[in-house]
Formats: sequence, structure tokens, C-alpha cells
Amino acid sequence: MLGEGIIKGMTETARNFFGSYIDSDRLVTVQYPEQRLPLKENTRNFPFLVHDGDDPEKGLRCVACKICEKECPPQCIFIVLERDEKGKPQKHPKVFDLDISVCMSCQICVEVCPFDAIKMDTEFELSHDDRFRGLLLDKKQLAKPNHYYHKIHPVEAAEVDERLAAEKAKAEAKAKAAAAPKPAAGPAAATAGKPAAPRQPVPA
Amino acid sequence: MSPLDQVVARIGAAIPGARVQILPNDSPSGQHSLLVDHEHAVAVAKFLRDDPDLQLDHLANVTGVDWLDATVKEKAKVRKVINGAEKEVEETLERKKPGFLEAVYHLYSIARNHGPVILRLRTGNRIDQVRVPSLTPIWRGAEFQEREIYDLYGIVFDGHPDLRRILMWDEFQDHPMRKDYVEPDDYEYEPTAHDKVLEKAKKHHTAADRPQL
Amino acid sequence: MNATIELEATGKKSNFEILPKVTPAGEISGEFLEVSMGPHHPSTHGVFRMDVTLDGERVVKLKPVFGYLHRNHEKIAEGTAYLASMPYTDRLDYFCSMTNNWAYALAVEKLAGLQVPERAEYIRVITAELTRLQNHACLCGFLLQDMGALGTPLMYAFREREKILDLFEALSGSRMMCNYMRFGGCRVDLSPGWIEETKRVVENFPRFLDEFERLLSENEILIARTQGVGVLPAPLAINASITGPMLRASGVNYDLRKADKYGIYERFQFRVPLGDHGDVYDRYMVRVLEMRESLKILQAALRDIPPGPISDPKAKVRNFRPKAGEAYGRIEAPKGELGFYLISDGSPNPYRYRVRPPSLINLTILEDMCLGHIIPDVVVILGSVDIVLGEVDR
Amino acid sequence: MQEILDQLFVLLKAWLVGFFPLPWQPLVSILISVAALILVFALLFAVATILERKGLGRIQNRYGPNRVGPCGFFQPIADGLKMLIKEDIVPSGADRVVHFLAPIALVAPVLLAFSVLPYGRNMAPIDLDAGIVVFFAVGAGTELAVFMAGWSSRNKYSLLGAMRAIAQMISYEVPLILSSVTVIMIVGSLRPIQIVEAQAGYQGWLPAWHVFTPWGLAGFLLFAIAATAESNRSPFDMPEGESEIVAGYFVEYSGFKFALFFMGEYFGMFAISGLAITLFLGGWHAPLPFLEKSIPSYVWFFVKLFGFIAMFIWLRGTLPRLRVDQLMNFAWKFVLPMTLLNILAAGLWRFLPAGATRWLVCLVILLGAFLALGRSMVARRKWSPRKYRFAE
Amino acid sequence: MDPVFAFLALLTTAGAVAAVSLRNLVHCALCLVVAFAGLAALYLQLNAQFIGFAQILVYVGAVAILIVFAILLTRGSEPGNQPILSSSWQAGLGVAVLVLGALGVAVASSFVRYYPVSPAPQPTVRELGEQLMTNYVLPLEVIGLLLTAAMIGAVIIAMHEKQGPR
Repeated sequence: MLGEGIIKGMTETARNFFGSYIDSDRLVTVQYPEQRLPLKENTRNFPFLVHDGDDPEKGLRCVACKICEKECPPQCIFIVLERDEKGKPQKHPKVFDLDISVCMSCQICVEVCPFDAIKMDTEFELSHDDRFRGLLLDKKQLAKPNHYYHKIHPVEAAEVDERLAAEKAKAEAKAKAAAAPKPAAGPAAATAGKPAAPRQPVPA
Repeated sequence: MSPLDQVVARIGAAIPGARVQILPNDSPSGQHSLLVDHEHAVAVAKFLRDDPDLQLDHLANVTGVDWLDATVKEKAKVRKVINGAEKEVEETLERKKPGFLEAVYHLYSIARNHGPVILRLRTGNRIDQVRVPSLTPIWRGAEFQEREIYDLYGIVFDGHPDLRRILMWDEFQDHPMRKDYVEPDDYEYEPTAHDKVLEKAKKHHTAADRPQL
Repeated sequence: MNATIELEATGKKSNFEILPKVTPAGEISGEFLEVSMGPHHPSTHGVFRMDVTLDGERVVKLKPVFGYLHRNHEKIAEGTAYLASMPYTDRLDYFCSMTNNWAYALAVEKLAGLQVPERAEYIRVITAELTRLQNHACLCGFLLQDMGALGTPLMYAFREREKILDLFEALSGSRMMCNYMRFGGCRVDLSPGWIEETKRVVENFPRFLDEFERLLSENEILIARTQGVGVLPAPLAINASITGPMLRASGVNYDLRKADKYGIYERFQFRVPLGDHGDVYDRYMVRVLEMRESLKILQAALRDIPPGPISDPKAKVRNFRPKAGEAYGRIEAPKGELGFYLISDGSPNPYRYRVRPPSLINLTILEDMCLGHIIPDVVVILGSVDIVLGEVDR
Repeated sequence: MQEILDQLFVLLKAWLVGFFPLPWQPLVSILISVAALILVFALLFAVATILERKGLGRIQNRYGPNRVGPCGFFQPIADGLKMLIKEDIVPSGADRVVHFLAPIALVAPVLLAFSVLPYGRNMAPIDLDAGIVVFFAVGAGTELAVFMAGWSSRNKYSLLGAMRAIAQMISYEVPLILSSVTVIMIVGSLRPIQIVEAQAGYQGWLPAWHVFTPWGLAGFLLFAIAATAESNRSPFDMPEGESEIVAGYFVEYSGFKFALFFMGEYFGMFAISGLAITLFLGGWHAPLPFLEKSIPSYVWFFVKLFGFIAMFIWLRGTLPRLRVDQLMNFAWKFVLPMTLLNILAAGLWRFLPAGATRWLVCLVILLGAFLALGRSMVARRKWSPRKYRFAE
Repeated sequence: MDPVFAFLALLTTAGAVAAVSLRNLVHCALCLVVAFAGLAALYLQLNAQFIGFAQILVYVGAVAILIVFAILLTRGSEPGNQPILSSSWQAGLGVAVLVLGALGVAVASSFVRYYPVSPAPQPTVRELGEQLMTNYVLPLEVIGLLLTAAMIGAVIIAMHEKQGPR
């Protein structure tokens, strides 16, 4: 009969109208500035630099190896290596700029970093009134302490710390065993591709 | 589906004079392709589509490839007179391999569920002999893709019903997907972390329209 | 009045030589109104333009014009490493980044001969089918929005899509630009509890589908607007390389999940819905039914997913240099056959990188479907093609 | 006390008018009525917009606007302010004078239409002998305004929209008038007050409204369909056709002129709902006998009006839009024959003796016609839900 | 003279003059609508409610729209280039003056002038309806038939034109 489908549809919208008052599964809107959803462990937004200890300048894990600069797909990272007066490289970035108006949050810098120095931040309220300078983050703005990393990605950070500690211990042991004057050259590059190594498999 | 060499043989039988050549592919995918000459390309395509054993009715993908002029180094034994004595000497010869443009067609069969058979059409060079026959009359699905190749690579398809630029605007001059395409550097000026772009952009902008930093 | 219209009406001619798609203006009398629909038009799904010539309100000529979003994705990819193109594929069809990732990963795996561990294959199937669910749900919503249903179905679809996007965020860290798959596997393993969460979403999804169908599938207005509109006969659909739900709505049984059996799809029991008329209603219903089949796959995959590694140990993130050669890999993306064609010359960058965009190729016959219809139908037909301009323009 | 409450506004007006000398009194009386009408309906417009947005939101499982004021109820004020301070853009090719006059020409007749409706006991602003004709006459005036807007904008979309709107309004004016003819036939008057008074009284619990007769119900439904089309509301909103022709005839209007169009549409909706209430739903009469005295009559009128608004919102939230040609087909091949048959049914009802027979006769005629016409519309195009085959 | 009547008469005449003298056809049509509306207001001023509103309903609501549609469908809305007045406008004016004079003389000499003015009737809608259905039923039906025939003719013309070229 003509009109049957229309009446069916009308009952459906009526059900949704009333359902939105009682069923929390229907009214899923989050009232954003007041209400916030808890961020997921894996959430990523823009990268930041991890530093150990309290000094954001000295504690930076970054050694200015420029791998991330090279691998970054939109080329948004800009690194200048620090050199001392004699021009000897210092394993420390002099400039580390990241243009977040260009960055596309792909996490490839994190994946390629052999030193676990760059990680993804979850901060997303980054609006700024200067679209050029305000969105070009420098070293100071990017450096964030390790405990901040623990706060935003607890599981991942714990893994990273564990791995770094293990590597450090291994390097020290090796150095001791060899008792050679030459220290182990940086953390092993073996971890290169796996910043977030497989977690415990979930039972199916 | 019968192996590719049999397909070639059947094409040769069905279309006398067609020069079809198998181009091997070394990668693990093992997708070898057929190089077809211009004169018989449409006939070969029609045969591939209509042959009851092949029925390659689905033209999955059409694309262009730009091969630049290359120098191929070949080692060859040459007889030469050195110090009066004729000797056989191994020598590297540099051979100029002229560049060309290529249109690649990936064919599958919906009716028989096999594929891919890959057809390649090559132009004479990259400058003035850039015409190849269009296969749009055989597969309508090639229409937009051939237009795209014309737009981005500059291959002219003879027999295409509506050959215009498709992605770039009509007044655009060059073919941006060619390997030797030079990007225009008159970007809108915008401070970035990248000096290269910045330097290029600065040349095109006067100080007046540059935002104050 | 026009060869193409007759053909559209009868659908009997099977041999498609070049068709006179546009009648010379002399054949039809009367004054034409040329309307440029788009690029800023509410229902062109982005910056897409149709130069429509109207006789009254009847379409006599329609030329799709696009490229407004063209960023030469292929050129960018040819200038960077293999992996660096992965995040760019997210931006092709920004509704279905997971399937885009998969198609690219599949092509590279073919090129380099990489194996994918079983667990990663399961994860890929799960994410791809979730992508299909949300894409089809939203497409149906957009289609009805174009029909003037004021967003109600679209909002319901978005409500469900949010739940799926939340799953993607928990898995990959991003809701839409997932950048999740890697050559020879996936980037990270499932977080604990993800499977349970997904199972819950999958269990609740049929509720939404039932609601959606009750709301509109029998609606007289919807039926009147869609049945017999934009008919695409099967021979033309095949000849014009139409793929995906559009092809199946014309009655051609061609689903790459069945035809190519890529990944581990042969392990799952599912059916492929086929339409008999090839009109907009069939395209809509085929998508609705496909969602139900996807749910079956999801249930089985979530039940059977084994533990194990998620990545091929041979796959390298840096300095990835496949052997010289070429490969064409394709999957059944929600919009149709999404293929990647790669030529390697042994360097870290692909020599040739080509995306076979289903949205673009499905637009080939837009004019054929629209001729003889009126403007409101054009909008609906375009909506039923399911295009995303990020993919059309690349 | 209840009597006073019921006649509160009538007494208030009489009291106010009493301050003026006798020769001025008719003029003052009219002015007060006009002011009251504009005030009430402007307020109602504001309330209706916020209700519509919130209602649609809830239908779509959203909150709707909820930021301005308590629960977002000051949103219309914010909207109005925004409209007022927006730049008024006139396209360069436009006919400026006509472009300026069109919104005024739209709102003015609709306001006139309000003057003939009885809002409560003794509360009709003007008591005209040909009140219903006045209503339709001023309703016809809006078509011209729509044309002026569409033509003067010099935009293809707005011209298409205006053509569609006029074609639609003319087509649906015919069934609109014909479906109200039944009431005029039965009551034997064109006076709105007399029509409302004819629906006083109750048969048991059932009020003697026209909608509770077979011809009245059919007439009411047909009137409602035609009214929806007349006021360009979904599913008949193709003159605006947002997804097709952008915004139809007012695509080139911005700022306050756009607000006037918007207001005109809502006013049209209120006016036509008011007429439907007057003709079929017993005007200001209460639905149950014991409520007749205890709650003032004008409250009932506005309760019914809000019911109508809710119905419009509900329809808008549910249905897709019809196509232009289908809309015309529907008007001429379904609604029009139905209204004509409904006139026959009403005539039979008038002359057959009261009782079960005339119910039966009328019902058979109307239901039979509905089924036959509905089926013929669907069957000719083979419209039906389909079964699908699956490949394994 | 009643100021209201004067205003309405002026409005109507101005509308009518504008309708024949403006260049843009759509403007002409809109001015014609003003004239129609003024006429309706004159009816209302004479206390002929039904006729007045029927005038609005039919002329403003339907006839004006018809004219507008005709303009839009037959020719572009661009104003033409030819002068508004034809070359023989003097002759036309002469004829008009002559006709006016003849009519004036006829009216002045007719017997109507010698009858006393009858009291203005107060027609209700009911009375009008009864008159139409009793005394004037034949003219009403004849007009109805005529209009139907005209409509059928129009439909046939329109249909024929459509079939021709296709």
C-alpha cells in the first residue's frame, strides 16, 4: 500500500528521537571543551623530542643523525648538527625545527629513529594566531621529558625504557669485557625498525 | 590461461604481420608483458578481448611510463691493433639507448577469471614521435586513463574520442609526470623550514608581498 | 535522439566501438541551458564539476571536470622512498585509508616477494572489512543526503562510523590517516582488548543496518527516486572497466576477494550480492547487503585470529630496495578495484608508481548514465557512483 | 475566572481601545491586532526555528544547538543578530529594485493571511464574509514574490528554483483549495468563525471536528499534503533543493533579506497550519469536553499549531525529497483525483441519512480510490522492493 | 473625491501606463500586477469583497504568473532595441481620442443618466453563489465549456510542437 514505507520510516525516526533521551548508545556526542574522551594509548599527533633528566638541552636523546629528516615524507624536519669551535660534530642538534603545518603525523620519523629520541605527542590543541612562526616548533618547544612520554604512552614508554636499559647494560658489559679504550658506538641500530616492538599477543 | 608464449603464437596466427614481443619481468611478481607494434595494436587488442579462450574483457589499468635517454654500458670483446699486434681486448662500450614513452595496459578477464596480460605500446622518442593508437574503441575504460596519460606524459592517442587534459588545466604547458619535468618555482611565498624552497620562492617575490617575520 | 540514450534504455548492444556520446547540437532543437554544477556545489562530494547542458531540465550533455585537488601524488611517490608513500596513500581515498594501505603493501609485496605472517593477514582482513562497513554506511548516507533526506541517514551512519574510527585510533593511532600497514605485515600489534572491543562493535552493527533499512529501503520516495534511474547495463559496465559495487549492481559477479583470493579471503564464507537492474537502487541495496556479508567475514576473522608475529622479518624499514622489475597488485577496495602498479629500478625510490583509482574510472560512464535524466537524478547518480575526490584527482 | 482567562486578550484590547476617542477606535483596534499578530508570530518563528533545530538534532541523535543561553534557547537571538550584521550582497547583474522588493512581497501577503484566522473565542482580527477566499488570494501573492526573487538574481540556479517553486505552488494550490471546498460545502460558509463554530460540541467523547468524518479525514490528509507542498517543506522542498539547485530562488540572498525569506517560509507554514486547524481540527475547540472550559481557547489553537510544527519537523527529518516530475505527477494524478472524489464523498455525506450507511459509503469510495490510485502510480513503473541474488 | 479612491486610481493607472511603456518585459509584467492589485483594491473599496479577492486570486495569482511564464519561455528577458513608440503613434493617438470621444458622447446621451441611482447592494457570498447557480447558470456553464475547450486546444498545440522535431 502506498505510504507504508513512509510510515515505517517515521516510526524509526520517532524511535530515534525518543531513544536519544534514554539510550546512551544513540546520543554519542561528546561536549568537547567540557567533556573529553580519554586518549588512546596509540594516539598520535605531532612528534616531540624525548629528553632524559630535567635539562631539556643536555638530556636530549637526539644525536642529530638526520635519519628522520631524510625519511620524513613531507620533509618537515630541519636539523643542524652542533659543532664545537674546532668544527667537531657534537652528537647534538643545534637546530631542530619541525613545521607542524607541513607534518602529516605519519610516525615514520619515530619508526626510523634508532635512538628512541623522537616520539609522537598527543597534544592536539595547537591553534595559533601566527600561521608561519607559530606552527614552526623549535627544539625548545619540542623537547619534553621522559616522564611526560610515560604519561601519554605508558605501555610503549615502559618498553622503550626497558630496551634502552638492556642496551645500556649490554654496552657497559661489552665495554668492561673488552676493557678497550673505545666505547661501544651508540646504541645498536638493531632496533631501528621497531620502536614499538610487538606487545604480548592477545589471546584470540 | 595458456602461457604467454602461446598467447603470442595465437596472436601471430590470428593477425598476420603483428609483431608481438615478450618483455620479461625479473621481479617475484612474474608479470611479463607483451610489446605490441602500433599498426596492429587495435587488432591485437580486439583479438585479446574477443577470443573465446582469452576473453580479456576487463581493462584494469592503463598507465604511462617515461624512459629517459640512457647510456647502457656493455662489455664486448673487440679486436684491436695494439702495439702492432692484433689482440682481443675487452672494452666497455657506451651505447646510447634512446628514451621513449610507454603506455601500459593491464588486462584481466572477468568471464574466465585470469590475468593479467600486460600490453605495452612504445613511442618512437620522447619529443616528436609521441603518437600511439588508442585502445579506447576496444575498452571504454581506457578513456579517462588515456586522457590522463596524455595530460601527464604527453603521449598522443590516435583514435581517442575526446583527448583533452584531464587533471591539469587546459592552459598548462608541460607534462608533469615526465622524468625531466622541472617544477615551477613560483610558489606562493610561505616561510618553511626548508631553505631550498625558500630560496627558490624568494626569487619570485618582491619584499612587498612577503609577510613580515 | 541520441545513440547513447537508446543504448542505455535497451542495453542490448554489446559491442562498444566509439559511441557518439554527444549529439551535435543540430540534431536537437530548442535552446540549451548550460549549467556548471560545481566545483562549489553541495552535492558534488568535494571540488568536482559537471558541465551540464540542459534541455529544459533534461541532460543532453554532461562533462565531468576534475583535477581541482590534483597534487600529483604519483610524482611525489616517485621522488621518495617506498615506505614514505605509505602515509600519502591514506590521503587518496580518505574514507578508506586501511584498504589503500593494503593495496599498496600488496603491490610492494608482489614486487619484492615478501611474505605476510598469518596474524597480519587476519588483521588486514579485519581492518579492511571494517573500512568497507564504514565506507558503505557513509555512502548510503551521502546518497540519501543528495536525495534530500536532510542528513538523518547520514548522521546514523556517522554515529556508527565513529565507533569504527575509534577502533582504528586504538589500533593505529589515527582515526582516518591510519598509515597502519607495512610491507610484509602491519606496524603494531593489536592492543589488549581490541578484539573484544571490535567484537562488540560488530555485534551491534546489524542493529544499525536494520534501523537503516527500516528507515529507508522500503520508502516509496526512495524507490521512486532510484528505481530505473541511471541504468548501467552489464556489457557497458564491463567494457568501461567499472568495478566494485557498481559492477555487481549491474549483475556481473566479479569480486576480487573471490576472484583473486588475495590475502586469506578464501578461508571465509561470504556471498556476493548481485543486482539485476543496474540502477541506483541496486547500487544502494548491493552496498547494504555487502555490509551484511562483511559482518560475516569479520565475525569469522575475529574468532579465528591466531597469535604470532605481525611482520615479515625480511622486510626492512630503511634502505628498502626491491629488485628491478614491475608488479601490479590490486585489492577489492570499498569503491572498486584499487590497484598499484610499481616499477622498480633497484633504487630506494620506485621508478614508476601508479595508482589505479576506482573512483576516477567509475566516473567514465557518468555521462552515459545521466543522459536523458534531469538534474535531481544527476545528483543521485553521481552519489551512487561513490567517488572521493582525493582519489579521483590524486 | 475561567471566563475571564479565556477572554483575557479580548478584554485587554477593549480596555486599551477605550482610552481613545470614538472616531479613532476602529483604527486603534486594528493597529493593536496587527501589532499583536506580528509580535506573536515573530516570537513563534523564533521558537519554531530553535525547536526545529533541536528536534531535528534529536531525530538525528545529536544535541542540536545548546550553547547560547539555557539549553541553547537563545540561539534564535544569536542567529537574528548574525543575520542583521551580515553584509548584504546584491549580485552585480541583478535587477536591484526587484531584488530588493522580492522578500517584502513575500512576507507582506503572508502577514495578511494571519488576519482572517480565528485564534480563540472572539479572537479573529478581521471577521470577513469571504475569509477563506482572502486566505487563498493572499497565498497566491507569494508566488509572484518567488518569481521576483528568482528572476532578479540573474542566476541560473535561482531561476530554475523559481520556475520549480511556481510550478509546484500552482499545482498544489488546486488540491489545496479543492480539499477545503468539502468543508465549505458542509458548513455552507466561507467565514472562518462560522466554520469553527460548526465544529463545536461533542458526540460522547468524540469532538465534532471535521477530521473525525471519512471525508474530513481524507480532506485533512490531502490538505496536509498540499500544505506541505505549498510551504515548500520536505519532502516537497525541491524549490530549495539544496543538493540539486543549491538553494533555489533565494540562493543570491544574504543577510537580512535572506532572513526575511526564511521568515516568510515559516510564516507561510504557520498560516497554512492555522487554516488546517480552522477547517478540520475544530479551530480553538478543546479535544475533550471537560477541557473546553478549564483551558482558554487560544491555548488550544496554539497547541494544535505546535502539533503541526512538530509534524512538519518530523517529516523533514525522515523523508528524502521527491523529484520534480514525480511531484507534479503526484499532484495531478493522485492528489487531484482524490480531492475530487472527496468532494463527491462529502456531498453524499451531506445528503445520506446519518448512520452507519453513510460512513460505509464514504469509506468505500475513499479507500477504494486510494488503493486504486496508489497502486496504479506504483505499478505502472514497476516500483517495488526487490529481492537480490547472491553469488557464492 | 475620496482620497483613498484617488490614491488607488492613481496607482492603477500608473501601473497600467508603466506596463505599456517600460522596456524590460518582466518589469512590464510586474507593473501589470500592480495595476491588477489596484483594481482589486478598488473592488474592495466598493465593498465587493468576494469580487476583490477573486480578482487577486485569479489575476495576481494566476494570470500574472502565466504572463511571466510566457515571457520567460518565449524570449530572453533582455530588453529589445526597438523604440517604445511605433512610427505611426500619432495616428494611434488620434484613433484613441476619437474612440474616447465617441464613447463619452454615447454615455452622456444614454438613458442611464436619467435613472435614479439605485442603493448599492450588499452582496454576500451566499447570494452570489445562489445567483450563479440559478439565474446565471447557463452563462456560467457556457464559460466553463469555453475555457475547457481552450485548454484542450492549448494542450494539443503544445503536444504537437513537442512531437515534431524529435
